[in-house]
Amino acid sequence: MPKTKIELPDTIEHLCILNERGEVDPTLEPAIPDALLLKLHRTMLLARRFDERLLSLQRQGRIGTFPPISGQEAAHLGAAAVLRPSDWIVPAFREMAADIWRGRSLESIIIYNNGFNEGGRIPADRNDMPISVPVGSQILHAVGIAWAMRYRGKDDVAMTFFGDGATSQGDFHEGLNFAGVFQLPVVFVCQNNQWAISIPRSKQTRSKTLAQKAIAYGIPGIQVDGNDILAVYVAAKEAIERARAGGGATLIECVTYRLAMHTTADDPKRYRTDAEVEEWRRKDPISRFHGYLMAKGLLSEEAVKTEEEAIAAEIQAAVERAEEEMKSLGDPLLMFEHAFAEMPAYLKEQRADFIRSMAEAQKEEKHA
Amino acid sequence: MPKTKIELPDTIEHLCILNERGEVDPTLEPAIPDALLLKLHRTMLLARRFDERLLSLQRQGRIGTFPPISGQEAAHLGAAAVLRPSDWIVPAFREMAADIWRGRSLESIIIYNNGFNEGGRIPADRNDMPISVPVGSQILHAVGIAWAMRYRGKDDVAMTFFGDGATSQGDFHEGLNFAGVFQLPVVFVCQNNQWAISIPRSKQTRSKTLAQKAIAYGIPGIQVDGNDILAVYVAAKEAIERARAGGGATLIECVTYRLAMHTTADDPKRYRTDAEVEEWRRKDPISRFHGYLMAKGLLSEEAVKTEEEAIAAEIQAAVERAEEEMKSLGDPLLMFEHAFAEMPAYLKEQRADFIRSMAEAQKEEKHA
Amino acid sequence: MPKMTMVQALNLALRQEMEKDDSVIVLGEDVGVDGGVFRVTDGLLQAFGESRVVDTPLAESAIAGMSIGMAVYGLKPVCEVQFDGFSYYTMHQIEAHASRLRGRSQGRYHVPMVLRAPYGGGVRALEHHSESREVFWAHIPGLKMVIPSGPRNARALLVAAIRDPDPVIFYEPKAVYRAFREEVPEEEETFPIGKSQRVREGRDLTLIAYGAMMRPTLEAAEELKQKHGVEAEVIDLLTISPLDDSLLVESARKTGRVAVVHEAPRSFGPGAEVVARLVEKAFFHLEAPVARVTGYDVLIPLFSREQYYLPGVARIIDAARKLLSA
Amino acid sequence: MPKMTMVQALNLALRQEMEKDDSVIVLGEDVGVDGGVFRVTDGLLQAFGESRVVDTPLAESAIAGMSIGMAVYGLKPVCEVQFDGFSYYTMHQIEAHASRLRGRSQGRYHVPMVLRAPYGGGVRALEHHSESREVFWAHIPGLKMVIPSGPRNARALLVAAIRDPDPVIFYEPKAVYRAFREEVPEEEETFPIGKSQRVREGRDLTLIAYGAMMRPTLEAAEELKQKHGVEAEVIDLLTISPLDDSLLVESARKTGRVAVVHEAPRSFGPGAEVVARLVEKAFFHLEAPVARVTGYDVLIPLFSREQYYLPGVARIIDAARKLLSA
Ligand SMILES: Cc1ncc(C[n+]2csc(CCOP(=O)(O)OP(=O)(O)O)c2C)c(N)n1
Ligand SMILES: Cc1ncc(C[n+]2csc(CCOP(=O)(O)OP(=O)(O)O)c2C)c(N)n1
Ligand SMILES: [Mg+2]
Ligand SMILES: [Mg+2]
Repeated sequence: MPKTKIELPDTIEHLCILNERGEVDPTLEPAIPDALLLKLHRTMLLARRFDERLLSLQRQGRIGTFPPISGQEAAHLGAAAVLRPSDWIVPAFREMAADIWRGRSLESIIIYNNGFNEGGRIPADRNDMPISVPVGSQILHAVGIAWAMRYRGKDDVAMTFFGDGATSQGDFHEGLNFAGVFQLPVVFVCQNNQWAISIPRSKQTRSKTLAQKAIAYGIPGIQVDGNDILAVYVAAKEAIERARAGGGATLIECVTYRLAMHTTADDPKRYRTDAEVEEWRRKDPISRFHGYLMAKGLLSEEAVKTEEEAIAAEIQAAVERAEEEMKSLGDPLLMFEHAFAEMPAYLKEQRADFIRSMAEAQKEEKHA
Repeated sequence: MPKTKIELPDTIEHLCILNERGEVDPTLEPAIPDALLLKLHRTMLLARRFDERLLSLQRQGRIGTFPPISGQEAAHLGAAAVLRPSDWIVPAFREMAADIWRGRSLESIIIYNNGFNEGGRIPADRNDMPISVPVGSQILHAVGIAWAMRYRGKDDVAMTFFGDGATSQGDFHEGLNFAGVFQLPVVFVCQNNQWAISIPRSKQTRSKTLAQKAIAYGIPGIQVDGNDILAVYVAAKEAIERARAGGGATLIECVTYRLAMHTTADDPKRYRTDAEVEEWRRKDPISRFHGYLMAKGLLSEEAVKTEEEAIAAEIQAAVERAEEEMKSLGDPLLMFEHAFAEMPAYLKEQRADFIRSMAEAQKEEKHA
Repeated sequence: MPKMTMVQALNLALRQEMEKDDSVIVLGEDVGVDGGVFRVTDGLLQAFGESRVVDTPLAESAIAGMSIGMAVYGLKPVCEVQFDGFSYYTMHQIEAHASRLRGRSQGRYHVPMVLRAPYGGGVRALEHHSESREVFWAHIPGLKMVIPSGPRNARALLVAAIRDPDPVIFYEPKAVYRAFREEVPEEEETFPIGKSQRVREGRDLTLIAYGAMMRPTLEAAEELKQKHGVEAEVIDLLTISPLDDSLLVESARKTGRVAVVHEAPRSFGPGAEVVARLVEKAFFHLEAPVARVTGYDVLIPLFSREQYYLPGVARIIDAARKLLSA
Repeated sequence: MPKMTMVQALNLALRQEMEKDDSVIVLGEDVGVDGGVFRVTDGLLQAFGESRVVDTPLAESAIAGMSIGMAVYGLKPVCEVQFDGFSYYTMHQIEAHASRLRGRSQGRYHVPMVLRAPYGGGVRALEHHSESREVFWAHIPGLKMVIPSGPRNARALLVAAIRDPDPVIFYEPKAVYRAFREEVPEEEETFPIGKSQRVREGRDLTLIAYGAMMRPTLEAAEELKQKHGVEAEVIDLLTISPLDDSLLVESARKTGRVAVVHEAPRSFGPGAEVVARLVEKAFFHLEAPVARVTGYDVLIPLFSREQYYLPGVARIIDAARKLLSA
């Protein structure tokens, strides 16, 4: 057999259940309880409205730079919604709907985005890692967490998120390879939102899909319409169940779109056209899901209106609570906390010196 | 099209032209001039005998630790032999037959392995990078060199070598991805010798082949019998021609075997069986090629005997020249050279201090 | 002479060097179409095309490693790492290869690359966007480490870095990027790498700083004079490594009292080397222990508290007055 | 008490901690079947099985990053990087995550991992196998950096490192691995991280060293006494960071003359911090400039010349005598 074609076990599929008009493919429609469908809808809407509010707060100078998520709600919430509380999420920085789903308070998001470390505190009842800014680096933590879960005999899974840009990082490669070799219960969710700041997906890699990168690691890969929460949900469910059952890791590429700027410091007009954005607006994950729920008779325009009002109130209350809470923050001595379990001598000295110099400065000021 | 199979453009083939008994597949036999065939044979044999000599020198304490190449001659020489002098080789550390082919002197190899930096000098007429020890890191240099070649309007290519272990490194991934995106004239040659020190290929990655990793980057990948120099040659030729013509990069996986220890500091008995080694000895690239050349009437036992004698003499002369040359090496001041184009003040001070302290120590010694 | 921000001055340096020398290539994440997230490379793509201004995929190790290959081949890559906080991804390429290839090839190859990265705090940035780890690079033999402090010297030093035959890590104080304008000559100007600069004369004490810390340091010097009648000499290091200690030593011998200011964490920070050099070469002239006014040895806090972390005028004056009373 | 090499002593530490605590997991390249290229993990696979001794693919960043995940989940991973020269691949994981997660999560998570790596020269090794870059780690807030010098303290410190709730970089001087044997008690012994140790009393001058440099330093001290009648006090740092300066300061105040010895390059090296601390806390007791006896600021040469690069007895004595005549 001198020149032989090697049979590759893996094929890559694309999954879409709700089309752009919100019409469902009945052969693929998952059996999701009504209450859960409605909760997903509410969370998507809440995340969208909160994202919009954060943007206006940022423009008013009331919070710092942050990365909006609008347009990607289905791509990350659909996956996270399949998890149990004992599973872990290892996020990048553009999974706010999932964060909220997992119990993160709106206040903590405001406080974090206002430059207070307190906003990063993870409550004891959430098994999630903090946001990870260095692109791709968090993927390896999910691999380690999954390893530890299996070692401890749990059937939990670790789900990690990252963008299309992250797939170019060495840590992506190393993480998927380790997960393949050790057959670990990890679900790798790539939110392919078409852009890594100004770099389009086509310049990020020459591969036709991101999902096919799974072939390099001998693990299953699938591409889903990331603006179709049903497709994301179904793909995640399959991957999670396989992982729980000892079947190892999966790579899910969610094809979606970042409707807003990369962060509030970014000007997307420099690198993409309004027409492109408009095209994707038509595929909006919320309106699509909305259509589905209406057709199913689970939602009415009236109900949505009530929901919108409740959400507006919830956000307003959170903003007020956060602004109140922040008044009591800002003790600079906090920066010396949480360096180590025990503060070493040199840090105690630095802390003391800091206190002394603050006092000195105040004296000076009074003097002047 | 809710659930659709994505057509992947790439398929992965396995290529073998000379079987284990040295019988050629006439439909695939390349037209290589006789003189070149014989030169390849001689270089393989020289590299094998020199490798053996280095091992005995090492065992006698006459050189330091080094990584033997025996068994892998075809896998790297077959690829390098297709290059032009103006192409570049970016090696790992197990491509000695290719180094020799490209003009590296045996002396320089001995001198380097004896811990003299002079042995690392690259002559002006060779476009090759020095050996690279940090596994996988050199892959990126080939990408940069290829980028520069194309920028300068050359139709040269950069060929980089690495092992099966290296495919797990982030730099491998980043390098192949960049080469894909920029469609660069690089040939990535993986010498899959089944082991990365004690880690077998099966524990290095779950993918069935290493060649299929090319699919992740949208570039062609091929697996060849790396102990079949004709197959390696043919695959490299195709890749190089494509690269020269602007068709971009290729990943070639050469399936071969490291017959000796990882380095002379390694004890392979700790992790693999003699039976495995024996099995691979039967697939020896040199005896296989030998059989082919005999059948073709290009080589006789007599001619091989003459060749062996000439090689033994060549090696002996090189050892003697190297040992002679090393007598004049060892000036410690050399360590201050080649730090920068110009020596900065603090290095001049350190150098002066070194000279002073050496003199001091000699005085002390005389004194005592 | 036009007045420019540091961003504009750096852009000018790149533009002019690219015009003069077609081996100068700019590459990195978002450096092309976007013009760099801080706009340092703005307009270069339009002026020089995709073959010289290269938007890369998101992979810092590859950006550095590819630059090494380009430089070995004879180009002069100027690559950008988007923030200093992501430059550790390039560490192995820089340590194991860029800094060593001249030595390893015994002079056959050299690596005339520049790795630019914005560094430091003070711009209300996200996590991992305010670091200051210049000592990592300064400690690596075979590597040069440069940090300008204003538009004019930024331009002059970047030109010198691009022309330098050896690898240069070029950290740009992002707090200075748009903080003020300075006259920057249109015509060529360079400043030698490996030289520090006296920017204010004084006889009572010496303040040594660099990068974004030059401004509070100079302010402190002015206030020391105005309020306390103290004449502080101020030195801008400009090159961190190879560290030019001659001026530091000369000044320390004159004033006998020295403080070194940086935003990097204190322990094993750049200031320690300054202290060590002064001890080695000016010990018997020192009237007081050399003081370090630095970032603390903790995670730099998120932006609402970072002003407490960063050395400011008050802390510098505090240190100066302690030095004078020692 | 059995006499052991450092390799055996480290193996004992791992074995006993693994017996006591099933959250201790060993991972890295070749640590399992092969028992580690230096045999530090020899026999652990046989004793504890594949679920606790994990041979990984060849990827240092993943080894570190996976360890971080394991540690966050509550395990105590002890990962190995085969040589210090490849540890830069882990830098971003360690800097950006291991050292920060306690702070970033406001105390919810911590990272009780140990990253072991052989470091330093002196064993006729290949290129990239003789580095000494401890300062990279020592400069990172939130990280501990430990370097033992002999079998007994290696065992005691490794046990302490494994139990430490925070990330510890543990560099093992490969030149000491099999250089000599020492009595190491079978029963548990630990040594606190963050403490240095006086290993020889003296009043004339202080020699500060660590790791593989302890042996030439102690030899030099002995020779100084025998040949020159000089009583050198010798301090072994053991922990590089957090640097315990109390003993250094106490000794410097007593002797007034100090040399610090390390094989890392001099500039921006660990010695600079020692000098800076002594200047800050013992300045008025110093009779002479603190001396640095170190590796030079160049590529460490291949093994035929490395003895000229590494500080040895002669250079230490030379520095001591200059100190005494100052
Ligand atoms: C290692 C690293 N390099 C660079 C950056 C700067 N940066 C932040 S986000 C980003 C693009 C990320 O793209 P992608 O992974 O597609 O995620 P997205 O922002 O689209 O959600 C870049 C370059 C970073 N945070 N980390
Ligand atoms: C980055 C890095 N990590 C670890 C090592 C130590 N090491 C040297 S060779 C080797 C195995 C390499 O395996 P492979 O890539 O298959 O090449 P081979 O040795 O089989 O030729 C290892 C782990 C190294 N040199 N570089
Ligand atoms: Mg993206
Ligand atoms: Mg191998």
